[in-house]
Amino acid sequence: MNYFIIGFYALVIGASSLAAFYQKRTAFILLFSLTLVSFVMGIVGGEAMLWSVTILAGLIAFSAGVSYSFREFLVIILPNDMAKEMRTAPLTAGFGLFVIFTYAISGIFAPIIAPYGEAEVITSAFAPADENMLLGADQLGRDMFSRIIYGARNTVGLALLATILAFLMGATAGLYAASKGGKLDQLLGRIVDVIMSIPSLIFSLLLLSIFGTNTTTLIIVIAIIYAPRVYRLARSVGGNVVVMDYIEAAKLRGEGTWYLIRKEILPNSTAPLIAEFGLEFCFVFLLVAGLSFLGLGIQPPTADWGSMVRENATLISFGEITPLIPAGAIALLTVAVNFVVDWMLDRTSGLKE
Amino acid sequence: MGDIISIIAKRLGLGLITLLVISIIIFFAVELLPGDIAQAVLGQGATEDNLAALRAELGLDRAAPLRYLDWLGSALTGDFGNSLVSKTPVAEAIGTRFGNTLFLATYAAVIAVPAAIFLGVLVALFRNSVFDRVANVVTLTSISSPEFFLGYVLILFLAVKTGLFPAIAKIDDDMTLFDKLNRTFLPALTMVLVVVAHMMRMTRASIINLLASPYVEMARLKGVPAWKVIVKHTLPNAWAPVINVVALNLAYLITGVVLVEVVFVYPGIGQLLVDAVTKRDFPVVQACCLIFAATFILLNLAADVGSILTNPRLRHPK
Amino acid sequence: MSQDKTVLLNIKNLIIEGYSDEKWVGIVHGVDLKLHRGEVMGLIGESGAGKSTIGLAAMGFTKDGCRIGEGSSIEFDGMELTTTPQSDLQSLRGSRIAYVAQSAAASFNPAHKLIDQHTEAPLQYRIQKRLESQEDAMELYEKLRLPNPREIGFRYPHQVSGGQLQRAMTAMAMACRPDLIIFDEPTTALDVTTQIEVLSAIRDIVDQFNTAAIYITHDLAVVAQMADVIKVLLKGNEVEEADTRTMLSNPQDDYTKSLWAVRDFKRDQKPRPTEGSPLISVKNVDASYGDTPVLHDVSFDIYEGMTVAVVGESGSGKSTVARCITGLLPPTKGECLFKGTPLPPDYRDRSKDQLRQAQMIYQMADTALNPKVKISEIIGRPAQFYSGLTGPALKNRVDELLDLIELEPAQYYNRYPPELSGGQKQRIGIARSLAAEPTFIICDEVTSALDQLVAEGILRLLDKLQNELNLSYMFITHDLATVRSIADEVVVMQYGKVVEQGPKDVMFKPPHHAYTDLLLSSVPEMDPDWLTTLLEERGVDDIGEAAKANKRD
Amino acid sequence: MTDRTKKEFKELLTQDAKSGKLGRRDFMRFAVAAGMTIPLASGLWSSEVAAATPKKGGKFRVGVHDMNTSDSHDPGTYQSVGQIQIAHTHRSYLTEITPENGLGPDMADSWSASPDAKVWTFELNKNATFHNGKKFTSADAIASLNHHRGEKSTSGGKALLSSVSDIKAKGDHTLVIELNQGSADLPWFLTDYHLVMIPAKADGTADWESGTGAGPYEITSHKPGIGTNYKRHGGWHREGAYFDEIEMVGLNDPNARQTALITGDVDAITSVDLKTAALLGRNPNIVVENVPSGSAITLPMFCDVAPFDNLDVRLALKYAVDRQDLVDKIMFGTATVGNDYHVSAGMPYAPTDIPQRPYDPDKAKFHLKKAGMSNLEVNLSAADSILPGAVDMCVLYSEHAKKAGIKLNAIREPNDGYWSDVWLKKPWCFVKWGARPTPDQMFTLAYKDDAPWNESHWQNKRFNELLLMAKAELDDTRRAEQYREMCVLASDDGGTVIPFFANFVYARTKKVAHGSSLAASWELDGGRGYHRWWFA
Repeated sequence: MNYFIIGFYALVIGASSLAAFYQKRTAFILLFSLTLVSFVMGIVGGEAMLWSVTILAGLIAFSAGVSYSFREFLVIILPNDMAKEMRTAPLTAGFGLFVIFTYAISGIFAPIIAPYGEAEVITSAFAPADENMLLGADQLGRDMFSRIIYGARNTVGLALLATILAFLMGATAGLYAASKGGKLDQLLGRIVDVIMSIPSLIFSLLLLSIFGTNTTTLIIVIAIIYAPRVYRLARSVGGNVVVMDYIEAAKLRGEGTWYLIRKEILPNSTAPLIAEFGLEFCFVFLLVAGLSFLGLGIQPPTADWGSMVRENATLISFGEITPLIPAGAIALLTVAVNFVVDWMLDRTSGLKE
Repeated sequence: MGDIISIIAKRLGLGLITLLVISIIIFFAVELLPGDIAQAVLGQGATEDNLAALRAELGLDRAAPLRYLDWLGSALTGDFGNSLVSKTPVAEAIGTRFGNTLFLATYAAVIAVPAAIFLGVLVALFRNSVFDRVANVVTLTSISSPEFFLGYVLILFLAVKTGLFPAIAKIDDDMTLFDKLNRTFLPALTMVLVVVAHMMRMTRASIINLLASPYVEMARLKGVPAWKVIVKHTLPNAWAPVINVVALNLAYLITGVVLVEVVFVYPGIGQLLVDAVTKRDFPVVQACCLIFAATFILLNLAADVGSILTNPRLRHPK
Repeated sequence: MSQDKTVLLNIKNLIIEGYSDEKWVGIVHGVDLKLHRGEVMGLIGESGAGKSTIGLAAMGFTKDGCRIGEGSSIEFDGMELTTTPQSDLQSLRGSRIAYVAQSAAASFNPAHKLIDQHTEAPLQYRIQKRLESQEDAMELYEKLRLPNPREIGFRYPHQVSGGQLQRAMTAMAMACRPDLIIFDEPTTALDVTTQIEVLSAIRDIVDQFNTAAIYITHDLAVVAQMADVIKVLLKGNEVEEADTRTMLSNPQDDYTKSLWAVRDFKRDQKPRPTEGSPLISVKNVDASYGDTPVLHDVSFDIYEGMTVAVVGESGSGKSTVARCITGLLPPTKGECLFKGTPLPPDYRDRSKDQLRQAQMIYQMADTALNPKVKISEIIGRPAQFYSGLTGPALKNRVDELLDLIELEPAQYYNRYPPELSGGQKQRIGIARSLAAEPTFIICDEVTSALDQLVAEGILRLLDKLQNELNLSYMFITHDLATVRSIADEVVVMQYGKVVEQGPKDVMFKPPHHAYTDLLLSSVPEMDPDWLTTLLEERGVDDIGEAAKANKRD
Repeated sequence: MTDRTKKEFKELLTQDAKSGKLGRRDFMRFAVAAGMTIPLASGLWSSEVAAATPKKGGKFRVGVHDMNTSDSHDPGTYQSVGQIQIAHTHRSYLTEITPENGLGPDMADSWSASPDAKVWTFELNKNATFHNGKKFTSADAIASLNHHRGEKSTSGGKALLSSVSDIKAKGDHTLVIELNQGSADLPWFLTDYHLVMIPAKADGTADWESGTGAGPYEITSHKPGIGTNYKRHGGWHREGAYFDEIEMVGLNDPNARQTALITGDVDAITSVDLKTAALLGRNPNIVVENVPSGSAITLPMFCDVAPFDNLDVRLALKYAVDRQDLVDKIMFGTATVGNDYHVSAGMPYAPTDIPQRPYDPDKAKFHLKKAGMSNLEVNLSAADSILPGAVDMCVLYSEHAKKAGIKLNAIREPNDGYWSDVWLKKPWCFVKWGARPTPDQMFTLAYKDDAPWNESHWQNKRFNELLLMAKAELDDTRRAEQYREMCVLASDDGGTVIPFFANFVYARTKKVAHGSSLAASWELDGGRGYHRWWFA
């Protein structure tokens, strides 16, 4: 027993008692289960395990703190009506926004933030982290941290563009089919069936082999592969909207299809489409990573998280964390995006009631 | 029931047309690929001489549409041709591998589907609690990690560090079922992690979606306990979207596992397909793609039939 | 009456708050309620009066996002519900306090058979074994005069008609023989002829088991038949309470009086113009949805400046006629004429001017207005679309239209539909149709989703507009009161056929066609004895017959 | 060095040598460097190290990369590493490359040439039999070689035998090969992986379909792309084949191979991921073999396409690459720096006195200036399927070239179709060559003016004259001089940058033992570890 262990247990037990005393149910359950878990962990894993529990709890508390202050910050700087929305946002949404904001900043200002160029070789391969290199070096001796920063720009940019393009194509076609119906709807449905029946990885492999692997084709091919999924969603959401009386009113007025889609259907289909956007965004990441696994990805020396995971993946067998960093970056962003999406969904569905 | 059968018949007909269209697309996509099979087979060792000889031998000197029609003709009679590279019948090359793929997919599905639905119900029950939030983060993380990466991490912890399971999932026909299950546990687990999240989130969403319905409120006002409200009153009405997502994920388990096969060296059909694309081995590519497409179509059909069967309005017409 | 009985439910200073816009807002502001055993109390009020909220609170239940405020007390049979733990409250529900919801069709779980839902609570509380409970259900079904009481329970909800479902739900509420049942507008969604059956069934069973009940409704005539005591609510406050006859004969409060006075609006009937062809003429129209025929040989005329009411119960085909006229559903036979010229059957083939001439106002203002578009744009679009107005001219026109519908332009110009009340939305719908400067407007059940006072305002507005702009209306409605107040001519429809048509004064005087008679006699009247008298007149067995006649499946 | 440290060093050396970390040559060198006399060291070698004699038995499981579902037994289609490993296990060749990288007999016992090197006579091994029991005769040898010849042949080995005019049998066990042009290297050629001996059918064609060979092991089951199982060939004509059974598993994913070796699922693997080779070597149960090979990385520039038609541009690019940096970063030290001529140190006639071209950005700038192209911009195409890290190498090269003011764009080409669409098509690309046994073969294949694979489009009259002269030269000294001159020409005038020769890096568990040195021709001891190695 040393002071750390005694202090640790004293702290958790004291905190749970306090929570119980003040009848804070959730807080009590949380703290008390933490206490129980720590007992088990302490017995199984000893002091080291307790340290990791402490660090983990600290991390969570830290991110909660960051999320809270970021949310408050947004409340202060945003105009009135948006600030009102923000104030009711859950902490997870605040966290999501913070992460997205951070990524956006690092992506946009990558050349200023990154200490080295994305292709610049500065040291030997896999050099460990030091005061110059926060995360050490990669397999060519390039600064990992700089590449992560640049990767935010390249990977997120590519995934974002591809997802946006997929949504433009899929949503337009889906809403058009929903509002037109009939033969065209059927035809589009069949085309979508065909595209979706071909496994996406194989389809992209074929397409990319045919048209070559530059960023533009990559974006277009990914968009083509994901557009059918968006189409299906847009078609069904649009299908629910077109039966509304206001659509009938607009049709009877003699409005054209394009007006119907743009003014009447689209504004009422955004919520599920946005939710889908969050998920598709993740899947695009994964497809890009999978493609670079098969050797078709972003051109080097451009830093791309998917390829970075791939390039360093074998290291994981030796317990090195290098490949975890870009993978973590991907995971963190997708989690963040989905937090925000969840919040938006809650908000829009809440308005309806 | 007659309705269902006619729906199935109609959908199967459409499915066949879809397959035909896919076969045309695949054929011409393979045609469009830079280089041809002769170059791919001979690789760096190709010379004009032996290229021409090989092309003549494989009949590549004939016009593409003619070759497609030839293939289609024999495919319609059930003969999918021989692999252009190994010269063995395609059915032979694909047979056992597809069996292996199905085995792994079934293995993963048997774990993943019940787990996903159980967890989905659980998080719907404890919605907005800490448990829900944690499950949310964990599943999002597992969705957003590349599957080969998940595979490597599992290998590290469950094979290299602890030696609990074998890292190489090579299976033979003469293994016992238990051996096979043990050998393929890690790839199955990887796939489970990949698909569970999606299905679980959909289960949760469909259940929560229904919680505002008047009959759920009615059940609450009847004094039905919370878990029973979810299991008895919500879940039976939430099947349709859940079944659809399950079907989509089952299709993925069969068609989307190339990377898992590579990581765990599992002799499934995905690796065969990638190899065949590389070698421009058209009959094999075609057969694999058609199998995948047919799987997808059948699973979708099954999902639709499932949604009909779980809908009392359609199951018990007036 | 029944003052000597013991108090079952005693609500004191009930405050209920809902969370919106980041703060708790009061919904019910300190209402007291005392209910004795075996007593039926009618809670009446317009939407937003808090009557359903009070009903649920009597079960110790609040909707998500609501809470019972400090200082409230709900005492049920000596038990203070505001401090009872959730698990105990839960075991109270279904066993001692039961609930009958407004829409039985939506409140029965579509996935389970009626009888399985019926037996759920008795099995949950281990009051009865499954078979016992099923037997009991069948008995209750019989008591509630459901057809085939021994079999109907084994059907799924969608296989049973609305009126029967409502009775089955009442049976379900009775399953544990509760002390108190909350009826939340149980007949509002039903046709008048069906409503009678349900009302009588409910009244009988409540009497028989001497169950106390809170009967929530906005319909005075209905509550007059059911309740011993009536409490009138307005915006979460009690207006007054008295026993039924006193309340009907001698209301104290001005608000109550205004409620009673609603049915007074009646305008003079206009005669048909003697010359000229009708503005709209429906000629021998047949129509069908897919292979299902809906309309058979429907013909009627609408003359300029007149209001024609098309009356019928759900499924009579009255809305389908409107779809044929607007061209949404091209008729399979016959045609629609506008000022003597045939209109193209499909709206897509009609000219912009033809489209402009005929406009429509919908029943559900919620779905008729795009929630994501500003009011100014909703109203402005037809003006812009047909007349090509832009800029200040457009704004002036919108202001003018808002003035016409008696809404303050500056205040509503930039708002969105979800921010408006039901009546305001309906006015916007009217303004939108007026923006096209039409000669003919189809009003599809425009008042049936509105509170009576509001509905009255809408009717007055429509009347005013008709006089100012010389409009013709086709009024689709199931509500005979509306017909009485505004129509010039009446068309009665049943099963897709026109049963009877003619000027209003002729139609409302005997002799009637049998169906018209049934419709007219089924409209509840403000007389507490109306139901009893009617049932005696018809004889109880006739109700079963009427039920069969109504059931089309 | 004190006596004590010497003693320790000796023990250490012996230890390493026993475990196979040190070959005989290295052992001797270190031992002498440590102050031992040559006889002493030699004695130590034979007494201590070589005493580890082979034992029979066991099942040798090997994880092999580049195994494809399309791999067939047709020797004409041999191309992948997997096929080459399989070929050396169940089939045999007339000659072999010995562990010491010399030429040795396999199914041919001995051979001799006419003075002009045009007629070669091979005496075949009389004990050799095929797996089906059939005796190996000259008819089989003729059928096997003819499989790669003739108009209709689609074989990748066709070019090797293009100068063969006739193959005749002189009795059952004597084979006569006639060439239309003298070649002193024919016995070396016959070690090429395509030229396996397979039984002849009645019609004189080769029966490759059955998979029957005369190799040390017989196939018991073969699943293309998945794996192959073997048992020992009882009637094998040579020493060795210590393992009872062999199991080759296709493990194409580098991580999977590595993991399989660590977890003991296999006993040896091909192609260790270089990034983690050092980490893998730290595992006490695993030995990583690092064998210099003749396998070169070449970056051929089209000498007839601008800007590469300018010699100064070529030289500038040759000076603008830091070869050692590439070896360190891309190959993690497991490669040998190249000097722009395609003869590795392990090849016969390798020149030793040509000075190494340094990384000299200033000199590169000087040449650019001379060429009048101070703002040179060039594209270099590569794909990672050719060599893991190929693209990274080009990126690194471009960083080096930047210092010389050259803008070098690394282009990642699709893995798929690289050989058909990039190689010989793009003016500058990344190529990896398998080891060829002799300089003549390499030069004839890829540097001769009219060779179809003259990947740099290089036309040098003197070089081509020398090539023809050396071909039929049976005098070794004169030949060595001719090759030296050719190397200088290639280095100073040629269009090919050869940054380095890759090493073979493969790994085995300590359970597996092998002789004192390892052949440099292919992975796993020239693809012959299966019959040369044993379980310790």
